[in-house]
Amino acid sequence: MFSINLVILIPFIVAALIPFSYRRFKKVHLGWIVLIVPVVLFVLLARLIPSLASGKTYVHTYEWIPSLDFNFTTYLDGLSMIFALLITGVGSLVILYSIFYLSSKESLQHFYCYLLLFMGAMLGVVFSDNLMVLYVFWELTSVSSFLLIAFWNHRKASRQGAQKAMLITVSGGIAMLVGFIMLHTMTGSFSIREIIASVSEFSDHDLFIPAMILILLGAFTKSAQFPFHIWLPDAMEAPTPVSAYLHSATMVKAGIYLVARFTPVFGADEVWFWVVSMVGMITLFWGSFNAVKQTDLKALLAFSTISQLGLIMSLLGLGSIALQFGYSADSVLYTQATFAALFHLINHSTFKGALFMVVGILDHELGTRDVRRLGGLMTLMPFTFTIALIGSLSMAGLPPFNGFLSKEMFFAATVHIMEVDIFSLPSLGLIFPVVAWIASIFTFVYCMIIIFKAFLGKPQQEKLDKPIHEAPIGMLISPMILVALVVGIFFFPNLLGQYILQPAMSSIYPTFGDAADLTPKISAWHGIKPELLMTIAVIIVGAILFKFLKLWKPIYGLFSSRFTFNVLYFNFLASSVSKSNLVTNRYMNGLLRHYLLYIFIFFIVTVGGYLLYFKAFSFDISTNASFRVYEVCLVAIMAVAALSMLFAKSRITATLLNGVLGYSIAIFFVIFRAPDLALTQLVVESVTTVLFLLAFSHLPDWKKEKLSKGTKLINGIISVAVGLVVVIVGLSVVDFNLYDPISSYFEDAYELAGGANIVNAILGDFRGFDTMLEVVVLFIAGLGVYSMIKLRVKKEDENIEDQ
Amino acid sequence: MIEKILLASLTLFAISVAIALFRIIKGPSMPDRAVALDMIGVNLISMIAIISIVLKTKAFLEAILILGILAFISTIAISKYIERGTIIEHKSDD
Amino acid sequence: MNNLIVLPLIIPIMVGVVLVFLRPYVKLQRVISLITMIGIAGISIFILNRVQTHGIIRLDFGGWEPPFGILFVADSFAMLLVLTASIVTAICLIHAFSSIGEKHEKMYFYPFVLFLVAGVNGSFLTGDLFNLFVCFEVMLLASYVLITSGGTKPQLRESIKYVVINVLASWFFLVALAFLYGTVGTLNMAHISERVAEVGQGPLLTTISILFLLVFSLKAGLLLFFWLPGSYSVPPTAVAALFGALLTKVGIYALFRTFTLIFYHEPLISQTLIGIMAGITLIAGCMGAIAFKDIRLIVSYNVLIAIGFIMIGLAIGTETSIAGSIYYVVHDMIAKAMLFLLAGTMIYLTGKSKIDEMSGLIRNYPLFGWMFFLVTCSLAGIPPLSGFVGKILVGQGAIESGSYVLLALAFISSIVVLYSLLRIFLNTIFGETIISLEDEKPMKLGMIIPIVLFGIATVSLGLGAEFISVYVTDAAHTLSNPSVYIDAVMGGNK
Amino acid sequence: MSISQMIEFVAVVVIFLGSVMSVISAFGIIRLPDVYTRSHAATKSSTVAVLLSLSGAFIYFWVSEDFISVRLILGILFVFLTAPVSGHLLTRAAYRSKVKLTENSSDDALKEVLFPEDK
Amino acid sequence: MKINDVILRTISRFVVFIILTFGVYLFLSGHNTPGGGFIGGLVLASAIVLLYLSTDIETVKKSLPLDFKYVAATGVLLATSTGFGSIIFGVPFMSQTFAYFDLPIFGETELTTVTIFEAGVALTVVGVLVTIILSISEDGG
Amino acid sequence: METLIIMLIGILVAVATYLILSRNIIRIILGTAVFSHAVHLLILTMGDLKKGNVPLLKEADAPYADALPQALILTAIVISFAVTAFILVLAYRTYQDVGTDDLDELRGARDE
Repeated sequence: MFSINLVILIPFIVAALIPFSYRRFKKVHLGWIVLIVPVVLFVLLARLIPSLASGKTYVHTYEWIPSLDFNFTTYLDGLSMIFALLITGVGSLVILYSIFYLSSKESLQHFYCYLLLFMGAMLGVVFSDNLMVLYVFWELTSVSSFLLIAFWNHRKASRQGAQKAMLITVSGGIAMLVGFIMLHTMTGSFSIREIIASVSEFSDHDLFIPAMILILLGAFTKSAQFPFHIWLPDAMEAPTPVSAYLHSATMVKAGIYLVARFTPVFGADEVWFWVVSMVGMITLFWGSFNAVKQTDLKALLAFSTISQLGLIMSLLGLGSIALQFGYSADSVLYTQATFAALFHLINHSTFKGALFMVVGILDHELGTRDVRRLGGLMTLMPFTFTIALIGSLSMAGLPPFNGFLSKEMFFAATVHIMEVDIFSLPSLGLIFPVVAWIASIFTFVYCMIIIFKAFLGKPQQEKLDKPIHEAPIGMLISPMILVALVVGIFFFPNLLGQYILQPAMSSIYPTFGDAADLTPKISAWHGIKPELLMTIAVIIVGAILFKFLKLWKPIYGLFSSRFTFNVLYFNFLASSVSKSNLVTNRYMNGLLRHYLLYIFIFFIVTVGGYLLYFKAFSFDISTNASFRVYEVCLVAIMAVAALSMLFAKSRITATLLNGVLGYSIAIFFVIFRAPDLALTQLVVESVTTVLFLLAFSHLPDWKKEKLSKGTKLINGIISVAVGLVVVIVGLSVVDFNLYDPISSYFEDAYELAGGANIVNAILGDFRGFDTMLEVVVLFIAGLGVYSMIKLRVKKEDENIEDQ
Repeated sequence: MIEKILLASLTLFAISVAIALFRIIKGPSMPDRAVALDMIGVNLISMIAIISIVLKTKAFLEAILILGILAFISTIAISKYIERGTIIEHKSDD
Repeated sequence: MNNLIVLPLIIPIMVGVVLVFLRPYVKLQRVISLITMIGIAGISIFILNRVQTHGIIRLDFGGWEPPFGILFVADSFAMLLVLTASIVTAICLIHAFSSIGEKHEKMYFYPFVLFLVAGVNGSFLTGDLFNLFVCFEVMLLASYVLITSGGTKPQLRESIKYVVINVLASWFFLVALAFLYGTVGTLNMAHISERVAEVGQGPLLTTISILFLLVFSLKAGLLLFFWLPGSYSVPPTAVAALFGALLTKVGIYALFRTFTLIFYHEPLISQTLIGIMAGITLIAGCMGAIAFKDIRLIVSYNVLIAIGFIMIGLAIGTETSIAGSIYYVVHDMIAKAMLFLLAGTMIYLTGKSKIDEMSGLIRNYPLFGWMFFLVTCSLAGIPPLSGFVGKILVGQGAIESGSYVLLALAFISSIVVLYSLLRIFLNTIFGETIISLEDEKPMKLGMIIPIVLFGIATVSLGLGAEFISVYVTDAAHTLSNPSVYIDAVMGGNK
Repeated sequence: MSISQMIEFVAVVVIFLGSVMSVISAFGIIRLPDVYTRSHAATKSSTVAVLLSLSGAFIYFWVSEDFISVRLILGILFVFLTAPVSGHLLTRAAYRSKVKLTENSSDDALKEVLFPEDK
Repeated sequence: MKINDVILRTISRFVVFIILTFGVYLFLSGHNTPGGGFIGGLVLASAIVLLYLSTDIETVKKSLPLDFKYVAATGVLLATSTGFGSIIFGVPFMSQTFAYFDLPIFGETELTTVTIFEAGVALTVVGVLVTIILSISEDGG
Repeated sequence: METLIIMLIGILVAVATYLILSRNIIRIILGTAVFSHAVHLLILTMGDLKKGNVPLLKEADAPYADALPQALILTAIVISFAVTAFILVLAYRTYQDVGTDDLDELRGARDE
């Protein structure tokens, strides 16, 4: 029995091998080698379908960081199977397609390396049971998508698109991570299965709603839900196989997966219902509405993808209401929304994949994707046209294509939801069918645009750089397989329903008993029901709108281009850069004085502030040692000497005054019974003075400082305040007499260390280590001075690093 | 009695240090200041000697000698600085 | 046997001094210094494992029992940092071999690096507060010399600021030490902790603790980071990498040590104030990281972000978050060194320092380009690279203790890190190449090897987090239970 | 009062004299008009002051603790040896750096030797 | 302008001698009275500085042909190796020992490893101080 | 006495702070030097002043003055000397190469 972990790892291993071995495959297109991976994986996974359909699941654990409970646990159930099949299946087709799309001159080793990386990461996302491992793979998909979008990184648009996609998806990922951590805090587990099993214990926890919102953020960013959808159109800078694979079939569906996976956890909550379904609805509308105005076919498909993702998302939201009622015959009705979501997920991958490949063919063969330059391709590219036609009609929700089935189910779900009498749905529920219907009309319109504008009408050879011709057969294989599925699913939907969707339903509704109950029979005709009427209305209104497109298209002009989310995003980035620059340059202005001021102010505010606020100061002069007149004189001398340093007109005077200070301190050391100190201080002071004099011969005399009155005042206030704080703390410390110092121990120095000079015994023995390091400090300083003086840059040596 | 006299002389020395300090601050010329610093050093020597008596310890007698030495060295350095701007020459002038 | 733990300090010093005598023999100096650092790394691993089996090891210098003598205390936290510091230094040395230039090498470059390491290791290991000051000074003086080594104008300009601020910090350190000695009358950190606990951390002691906070924050670049961006962007690449990896970590270590071992009684300071400071540092770092176009500045401000992040772990103060911070410190030392090396090498290769002046380096230097991408992901905390374990644990701690503001700041900061580094990556590494094959400076092997080594380190630290988790857990346990440390130090002879 | 106490007292008085001397020379430093005269006051008188106080201390230690301090003798010797030299150096430096003599000095014999160009 | 330093040179020769003796005395007596490696070293160094002050670099170099960087390095090595010695003997780092010996001329004398340590300290201080001062004064002029 | 000395320390610290806030590099260096004086005095004051005799066992009898702060100051003095020497040389090297001793002119190029 092979483990699912291996399924995840195989693409990574192959990806890691590519950079080292790609040179060997000079003669064969690298894609052929790589194609083996998804095909093999697909077959391996497909063989498990029957056992899954019988309700079996597979769990396998490898320990990764067991001490933190991060374990590489894989969990194969119905839900992950759907996605895994999509990943490997569409992956195989896309790679096959790419073999003909990308010439060997491109850096294929990079392309396939990223693609495999992505495939592995994506499989990891859907198979991981451990949240942290899921997160690992989740971010890896963002990273590999970044690399794929920026595949042609010499284009500025590619780089910007890649950056945008990465920033948005990683940000969402980080939000999701926080959500995961919150889940762990609530449940103490990182395992999704365990969390699902213990839902009831923590659903009233304070963190429940925040965790839900954060996880949804992750899902929404990844699935390009409104208003995070802005990255997806820009991601179309990637090579078309990538767009077909990542940005329509798989990666963007990771968000869907996450929502589906967490439905058992959060689904019973009202917030979840509203957020998921409403965000989905808005996205559905906004995507389809915007798709109509696109002239670039790929951009059109991007917006259409956004819209379709919104559709699936809203279906999942609608389906979650079933959890509100628990398992009963009535509630099963609502699970059909979820069923429809999964069904449409598969359908969307088939027709959208095919359409992307068609656009890729046009781009590759004709050099443009702009509908305004295309037209009349039907006769010259018959196969391509057929594929496009089937894909578009399926997307528009027309029979006999799979899109019709899932679209009908979608309408049905929106209609059903109006009948629910909780969550104020009776009054608000009307929104769902209305929005769904309007969005479907736009969907119909843009599908017509693809068909009519690109393929019908007159050929416009003059606007194209290359002659119109049919694509090579290799490029057509993959889309043909996909449209074959589009048709096939329409005729045999229940095969899919039973073997693939049914196990998935039981993973989303684990408490809902028999999964067979949750699997409705899909049929193309089920009488004249509201959904059918809606579809017919869509076709009629859509056709009219398409006919008069020119008349109402100016509506788009009403939306100011200054307030699109895209512009907001760029403005946000640009203004944060410029604001940061402004602010940072303002306080990090290179002026040492300002830096020091900040430090001193921090000192005064924190130390002084705390001291005063908590009245930590206390002092008592009575415990002081006595003082004599001459000592007062000396103190006065030092104070005067110090103060007059401020007004010294020449540097020598100041230095001499510093010398006076040093000598007077030596006298205090004498008065305070510190002979060694007095000696050292005297010598050091003199040597310092000599040093100052030595250095002065290399320095200019100081000019009178040109400081404004205000500056001087500020300096003065700060200085006095710093002094005061030190004084107050000092006095309080002197007053704090709870402990005797440890130094009485050293009074046995003669017995312990054989020295009668306690200070020296401390320096040489008790704390000899300090002395040793201090010698090192001195040595470093000496050596440093030497090297600093000797090591100079000659003028011509100054290079860029010195600017 | 003895201690009082000693304290008095300490005070006197302190006063003369203060006066010398005044000269350092006021100047006007650099040699003036150097002279005053020299004098401070010398006065401090005396003070250390007296404090040793007051504290009845011989521990500070080294300090006296050191201070003598160092006052001398710094005076030389300062005077050379005033005179020539540098205090240590590379080569002998002779 | 306990003498082992002084080796990370004493060996670099002695070897450094010996290298002074070997001044003309540059090759020999290189070999010896590299061997030394590798040796210390080996010793550190040995000690680290011994700490797991034998508990905290201490060494009383001269045999004087605490609290009277100075002692070194090796717990898991300290040893992890020592180990990482040694490895990072060894790798940076390899880079220095080919980048620093013979002129510098003859001017005692290697002795200074070794002294720097000695100071850093000493600061990690010492159990005596005054000795910490002295070790700081060893490190600082070496850093003063290294930052000026080369003597170019910007170096001199920035190093003056660096030196003045650090000198001021040192004197404040002494003021704080004096006050602490005046109150509790001892210098041994464990003993201080005992005495502080005994008397209860009253307002006065808390005031003193703020003073320590000020001092260590200056060293760590926590809020008082003004010296950092300028001075980290001027020295030679290898030195900047060392600085970025080691210097602030010493301050961070000191903050962790003092505020978990000694002044942990007053949450207003040890949590609220540090939290505020960490938050502001994060914000300032984030703003700086996106404000500039000079790679060195971007990289330097990234240092700030990491500091803020690590300190959030302390501000939250649970065992989980502290463990997270420890993971993150180790990660940051490696990744920051790598980032600095990359930035410096980029400047060396192109002769430019602004991101809009270069482009398309990946075509000329593919491996280099990918390494930059790796470090970008690693610093942004993208798993499974080294940054993410620490990030998760800090987040976990924040959630457990309800510090949502810090949580938000910490996690948003990693997006900013990502943005700031992606900006470099997309502008310089990707894009149209501007260097023709003829003008291309050859990538020196000695420059790319250390970068790759760091790359391997950051990957393996992420994937193999389990290997260090036992040490980190122990370190966090020791930090959050001061009694473990105190017992090891004060509890009789070992 | 024993002999030793007497001598101690004398020693202390000597010290006191030294301090008075010092104050006098300090006044000289304030009152005298130019650096040369001030230097005279400083070196000459303070040398005496040091001599007196150090001898006092020497005598005191000799008598009270029966201790002949070589260091003190050395100190005295040293001050005697160096004080004139430093005084000399300082005034010479002053002169060579062209510090002006006081207004009422009558003659400046060196000027023509050292600074012929100033004439 | 030629400067005649006869007085200074004459006197400083004598004074340097006093200072050197005194420095050695301070160094040796440090264990029991004020003094020790640091102060001894500082005083020795100031004697050398006085030599430089009163004469010039060349002259001193002729009579004292030492590279003071190496003097300092030797000092550090000496100071650290006394610590390192304890590792070899298996006692805690920096353990100092002392013993009393009856030496023929000096009478009962205390010999201790601290003295070696202090000698290292003194050498370093001398070396570093002179290095610094020489480096600065040799620079440019 | 302690109060007096602490006042003095306060004055020294204030003066040092004012000097450090100057533009001229020499004033700054002098400021750090004054600061170090203040710190040394402070450490000494923190061990009680004038309690006990000179800490020389053969010279005087117990009680002795607190010897530990003295040892610490000794270390601190040497370190501050080393630092001062270094920073002085740094200042003049900066002046030689950059041509100014005014910190306001050492701001450095700004990145817009």
